Amino acid sequence: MTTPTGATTDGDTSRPGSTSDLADNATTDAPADAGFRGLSPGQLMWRRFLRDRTGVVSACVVLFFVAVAILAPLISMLYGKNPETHYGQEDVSLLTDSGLPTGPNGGMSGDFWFGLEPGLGRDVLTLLIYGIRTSLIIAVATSLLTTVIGVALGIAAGYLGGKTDYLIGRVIDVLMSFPSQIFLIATMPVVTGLLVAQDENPPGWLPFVAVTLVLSLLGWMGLARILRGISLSLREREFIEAAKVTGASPMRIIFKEILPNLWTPILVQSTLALPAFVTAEAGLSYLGVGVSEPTPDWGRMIADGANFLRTDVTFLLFPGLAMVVFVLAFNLLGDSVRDAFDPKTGR
Amino acid sequence: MLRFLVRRTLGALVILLIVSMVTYALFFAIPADPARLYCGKTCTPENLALIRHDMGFDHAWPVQYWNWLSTIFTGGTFNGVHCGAPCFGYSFDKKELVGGILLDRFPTTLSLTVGSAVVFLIFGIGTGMLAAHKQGKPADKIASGFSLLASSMQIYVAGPLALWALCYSTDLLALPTYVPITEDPLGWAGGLLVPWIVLSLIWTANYTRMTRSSMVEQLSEDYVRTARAKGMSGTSVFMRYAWRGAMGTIVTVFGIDLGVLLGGAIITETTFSLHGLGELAIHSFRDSDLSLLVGVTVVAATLIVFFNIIVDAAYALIDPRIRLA
Amino acid sequence: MTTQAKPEEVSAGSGGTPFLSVRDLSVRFSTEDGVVRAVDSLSFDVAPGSTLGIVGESGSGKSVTNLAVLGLHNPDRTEISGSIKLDGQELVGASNRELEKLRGRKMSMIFQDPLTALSPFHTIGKQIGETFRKHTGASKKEARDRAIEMLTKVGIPQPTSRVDDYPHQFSGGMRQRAMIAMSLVCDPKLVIADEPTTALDVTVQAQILDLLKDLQQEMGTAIILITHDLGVVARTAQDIMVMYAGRAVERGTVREVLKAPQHPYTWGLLSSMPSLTGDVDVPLRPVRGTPPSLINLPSGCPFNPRCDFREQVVGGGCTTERPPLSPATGHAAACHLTPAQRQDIFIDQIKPRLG
Amino acid sequence: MSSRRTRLAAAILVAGALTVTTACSSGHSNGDSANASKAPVKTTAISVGTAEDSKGPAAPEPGAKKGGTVNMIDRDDFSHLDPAQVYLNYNSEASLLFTRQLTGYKLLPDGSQKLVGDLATDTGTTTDGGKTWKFTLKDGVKWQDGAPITSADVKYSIERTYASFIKSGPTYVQTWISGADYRGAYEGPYGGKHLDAVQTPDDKTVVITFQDVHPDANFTLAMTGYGVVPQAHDTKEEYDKKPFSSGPYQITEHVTDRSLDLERNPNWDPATDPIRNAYPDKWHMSFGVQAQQSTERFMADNGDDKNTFTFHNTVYPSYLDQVKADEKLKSRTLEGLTPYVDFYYINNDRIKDQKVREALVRAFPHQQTRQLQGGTSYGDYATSAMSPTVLGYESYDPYGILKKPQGDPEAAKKLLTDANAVGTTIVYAYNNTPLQQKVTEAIRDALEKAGFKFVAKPLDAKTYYDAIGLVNNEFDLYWGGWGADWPTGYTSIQPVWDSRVIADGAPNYAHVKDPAVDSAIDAAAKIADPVAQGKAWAAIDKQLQDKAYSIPDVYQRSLSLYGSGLGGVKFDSLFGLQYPLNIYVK
Repeated sequence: MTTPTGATTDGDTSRPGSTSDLADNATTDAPADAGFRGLSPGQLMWRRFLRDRTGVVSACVVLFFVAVAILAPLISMLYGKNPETHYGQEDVSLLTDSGLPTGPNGGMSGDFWFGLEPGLGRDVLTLLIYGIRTSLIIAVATSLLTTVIGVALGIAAGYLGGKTDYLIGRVIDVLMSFPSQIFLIATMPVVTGLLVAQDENPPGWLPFVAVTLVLSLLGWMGLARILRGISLSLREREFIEAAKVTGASPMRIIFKEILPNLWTPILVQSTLALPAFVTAEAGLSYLGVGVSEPTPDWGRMIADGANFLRTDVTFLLFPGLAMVVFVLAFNLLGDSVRDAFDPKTGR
Repeated sequence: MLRFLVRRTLGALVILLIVSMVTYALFFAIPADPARLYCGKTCTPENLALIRHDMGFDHAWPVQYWNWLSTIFTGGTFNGVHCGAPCFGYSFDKKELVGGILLDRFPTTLSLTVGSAVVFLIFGIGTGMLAAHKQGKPADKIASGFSLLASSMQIYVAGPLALWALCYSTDLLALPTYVPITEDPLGWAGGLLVPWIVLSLIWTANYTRMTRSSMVEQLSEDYVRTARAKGMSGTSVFMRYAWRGAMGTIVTVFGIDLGVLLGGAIITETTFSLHGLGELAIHSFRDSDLSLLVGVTVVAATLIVFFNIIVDAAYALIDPRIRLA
Repeated sequence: MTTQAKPEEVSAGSGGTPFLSVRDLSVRFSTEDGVVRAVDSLSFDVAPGSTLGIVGESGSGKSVTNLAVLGLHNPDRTEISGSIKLDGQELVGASNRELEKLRGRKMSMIFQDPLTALSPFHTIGKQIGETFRKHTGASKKEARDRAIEMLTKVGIPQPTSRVDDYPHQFSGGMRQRAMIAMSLVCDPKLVIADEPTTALDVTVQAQILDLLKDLQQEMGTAIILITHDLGVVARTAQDIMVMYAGRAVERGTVREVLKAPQHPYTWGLLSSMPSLTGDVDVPLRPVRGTPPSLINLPSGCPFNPRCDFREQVVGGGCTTERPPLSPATGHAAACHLTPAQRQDIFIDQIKPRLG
Repeated sequence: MSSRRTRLAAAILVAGALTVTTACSSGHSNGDSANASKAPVKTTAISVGTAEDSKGPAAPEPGAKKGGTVNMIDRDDFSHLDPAQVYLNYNSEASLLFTRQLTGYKLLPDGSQKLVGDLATDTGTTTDGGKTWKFTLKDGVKWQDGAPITSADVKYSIERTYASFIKSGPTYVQTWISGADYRGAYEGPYGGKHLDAVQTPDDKTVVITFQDVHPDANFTLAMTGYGVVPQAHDTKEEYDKKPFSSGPYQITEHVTDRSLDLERNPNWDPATDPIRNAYPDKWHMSFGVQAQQSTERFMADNGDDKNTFTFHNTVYPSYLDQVKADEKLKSRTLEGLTPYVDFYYINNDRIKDQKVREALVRAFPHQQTRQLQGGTSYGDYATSAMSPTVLGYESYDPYGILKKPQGDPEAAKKLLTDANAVGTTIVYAYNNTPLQQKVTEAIRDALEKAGFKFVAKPLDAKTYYDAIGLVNNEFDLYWGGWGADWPTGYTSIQPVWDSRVIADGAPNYAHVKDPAVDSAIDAAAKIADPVAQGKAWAAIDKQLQDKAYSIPDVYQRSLSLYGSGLGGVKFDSLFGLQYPLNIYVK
């Protein structure tokens, strides 16, 4: 709920009632489900998802982005350019004395389809392609990490209750009271400092890990709150009582009885969180505290492009539009996944 | 109600204590020597020591934190400037009292937030209700499609694009600046128009989506069906029942958003070069201006916590099931 | 005072013309998965002041039928054909405005779970009075007085103060009383009670049913009682209609159906119900299998996949031909077994189990 | 005395000629680049004026008229207004409007600067080679309240620089009088004690005695840091927010980080002031305007922005091409060489092999890094430690930087091969900003091509100078700039290359420990003859380059705009900023 770039999973966890509709499907007289009796919930979800045209299209777009990210070296080889070479500096005819492309529209040409980056004169297309890797790796890693933290603490709070619940609840309260943007910025150098001593050479993974850790730090509370609510209600349910009576250990109850009931909200929430992490990562880079050169990064490209607005909007257009399409596809996918799991909400 | 307020205020104070303490701890975890920054070109070790002493950096951070905390109540004198209680410290970088700087910056953030909040609240809720009412019809599809697209835009994409489209390439609107409303109301509105448009666009989309989904959810509630079974008209069911139910969600989210926005939106203010609390926050961080950084952080956290309390109180008014205690 | 459920002409019944008359009602939902035939050519009548119990599993179409009567279905997705006549007025195809006028005044509904069915945001008094004001144009004051009167009538203690309470401040039973008060505030001639006691304690259940009966006698209201609990029907209703897969499979008076049920599904329902007088050693027998998909109904008799007596049908029509409800009047069942076979089976195999 | 001054003037003429020559060659060398500026590079020379030159009023600006309000927009507020705290060029430029020193620089119509007496009748006299300096105050110099400025005020102002709250101003005079531990020797005037080294025989005469000879002390005393502060109105720490004026304007209002307003000081007498014209009635300065915004506003030239200039904000890099191409902007564009030289310091503690250092110098991609930072407008390729703006500068390019500004990887590789040092790891520390990240990539590219192994170490912007300032830092190469405090070789060379000042945080970032350089510095500082002194500094500079102790990068340039409604806006090569004293509203 911060500005869209800010804190990670947006705060819709604070909305009352959003948890309840995940559980009470069974009791409603939903005629739509009648056709599927006998199918597993996973199959049901899959069949519902396949019927959602928007969902399938957005999934294809997302898959396209993922494929491009994975195949980046191959694409770059076929296209004949890479994101490391400073084309504009090797061929002085490409850039002006102050580093702007000499050609119109940001230097777009048959050689450089999306133009050249001002300054170093790298190829914009390959920067974009490799930039997807950065975004995806960090967003996926952050989603995984926040999910693990959120699941662990959410279940601990909800199932164990008492002091654990109180403690975790207060930690969440405090973290949610932090002005998230300034804290993301302020923790970046600290995390970087903790990971690598001042006199060591920064390894290549450092920015990835640092950004992931920082985003995860303030990104797990939403999921934890939701899962806490659900585990709290599950705890009172008969089958848990039954398991307790039969002498199952708390670990066994958590893993065998509670966790399987949480897969739906976990999967839905993580799919919705992923695009938020993509934008948060780009936001950090936009502010100049994210992933640094030479790793290609969209947020940094957008920030660079914004510097040349009056001169040429091309530098902003490509990364900006790519970002919007990417996030839009992810948001649509997230919505579709949620609908597939939980048709009642209806879009 | 009184008990609720007292209890929550105490809780809020604890949170603010923790937030300010964490800020202090974070600041000192960053391997930078703020004294060096104020030492200038001829930084002799003696000068450095003097500066450290003046700024209070010659103590361990918990001691400094304690000093900061007690100064709030006792006041103090910094660099010859007296600072009466409640005193939030002195910025050595700007050579001014932190309280004064914050007061000076707050109107910018306030104008930015309130101006766009009015728009996005009205349009967001309006469009969302329309979409919920016309669920599945073309009007709903257009509104939902637009809001999905706009909510996938980021300030740092939409902002520069708007600057380009509205200011640089066409000169339609003025570049963003802040003029106090008391000095020049028209200039105030004109200077903030572009940021308002961008913020409103994105936030309207968010509120449209939220309003629509909570209205749809409410419309499927049993009591809405009951109301219809009683013969209530469609409008009355929509407004008196469904909207009443959706209001709680919207007020909650709006309150939380307002708290966060008023605390300063760094990316927005950076994008539009506005000097509000958000920009102050990032600059105080970059300038290692500890007292200012803590000041901004505490103000931002206070706003968040304050609006959380307001939201909870408002929620109790909206939903009689909630009891404040 | 009996209500006869008959497919074709309405039996005279002692009350003359039925208050509600449903003919060939079909309700279809179009969903993403296909067309759901929730109700298929259903006909029944309810005479003024009588009680009809509709019994069936979840998804058998009983709730849908009654939502269709009230016109509460989603018009975009639902296709309704046939005829529903309330006091002579045709409801199928009636405008929303006309239906609004009838709902709450001539017909009203009592929902299953009063906790979710009452708005948490408005006081009980408001919710009762609102209906009254809508249909009578009464002032706020009058509406409040009427609400207090109704609360008194349904047995809420200290109605003058409780009228300003919110639903969550009421206990479950009281909430259902308030719900009843709300549905009866305009003296409707038809009340549809959809599992009104399912969510309540057994002792409270009895109180609520008695209250309903008392009020019915006092006000002369016709009641449609939807339930899956045959005990409740036995206690409250004069007539029973058993529904399966959107159709009536058996109908008759309470006595007829409970004492001499003719349809294998009804047998199953009865066998799955515990009896106080029965032998505790006889295990309960739930109906085996699950209710069919309403999108792809089994061909022939929709109950055939779950039916234990399919083989006994001469000619094996169960999987090919859908049995009609016969005879046309009186106690009727939709089954290929001959009446004699039904009687034999019931007496030989089913009755001993019921105790 | 007079003969000494003549000789100095002659020397400066020579120096000026030389700078022009080099500047031309530097312009030529990047002439092949597509949009290289073809404008001749303007450089300036310094001279020392006579008592006649020190007489007011200042030479009028042709066409100037009095009146109106001039606006100034800049990114930052002045960090200090208390003269004793002022060190930055930007603060000094503004202080010209309300602070006077014993001496000052007069901007001549040809753009050159002349040191003249400001409060003093001339640029000071010394009879012992620069150990004892005598200044006589002019008649009619007054404070803003009308009280005369006396020799006691000057003495007090120098004493005041010892106070513990003065931390950021220059310390030359203090250390020359009292030694390195000057704070231990004297605590400032607030305890009632006085400094014997500054004598005031009468109200008009100030005699300052140093421990050693300092022939260019009259340049030192022109620093704003030695401007006058009245004892009666000294508010100590608070003085930094609102100083008492001795110049043509006085401060009416100062809102930190937002605005500073000046109005005329009625007690300032133009007849006493050879430096300052005071055409506008008022100045309104606003802060918080980023370079991008100010460039946009100057380009648009709307409303009040017509009457607006900027001290410090240069043209935003992404607008450079547009500004240079726009004929309409040409008349409102100022370009010039600042006193700043950019270096990539080689850590000589770690890179001890001269051949490896030479390879670094030869491999360095000057053209690429300059292009990233704005191209020709960013600066001229540098080949020396001294800037062309410094007295005595001589062009010397032993490594052919001007011929191959893009770096010569083959030559560098050969050097490395000869030294058997191919694959030497270079740890490059940089300020972790978006621009410097890109510069780093350009350097990485070039050094790797030359056969180095390149390791980039990003430093947080805040910790950058701390980290590279550590004597035992673990980096081999890092950027740093240096500008002389006054335009003689002394502050251009000594603070950066003298091994005896190596300390944590001190500006000898290259850690050059060369006894020959040290002794040459000592000798040069004592040469009273300015021509000889200039030659001596230039010789030291050559010594530094021959040993390849560091990589000179560029002599920084400045390109800035101002509004069309202003006249007399000039470039101040002394500080590299827009010069306020001739500005008038058209």
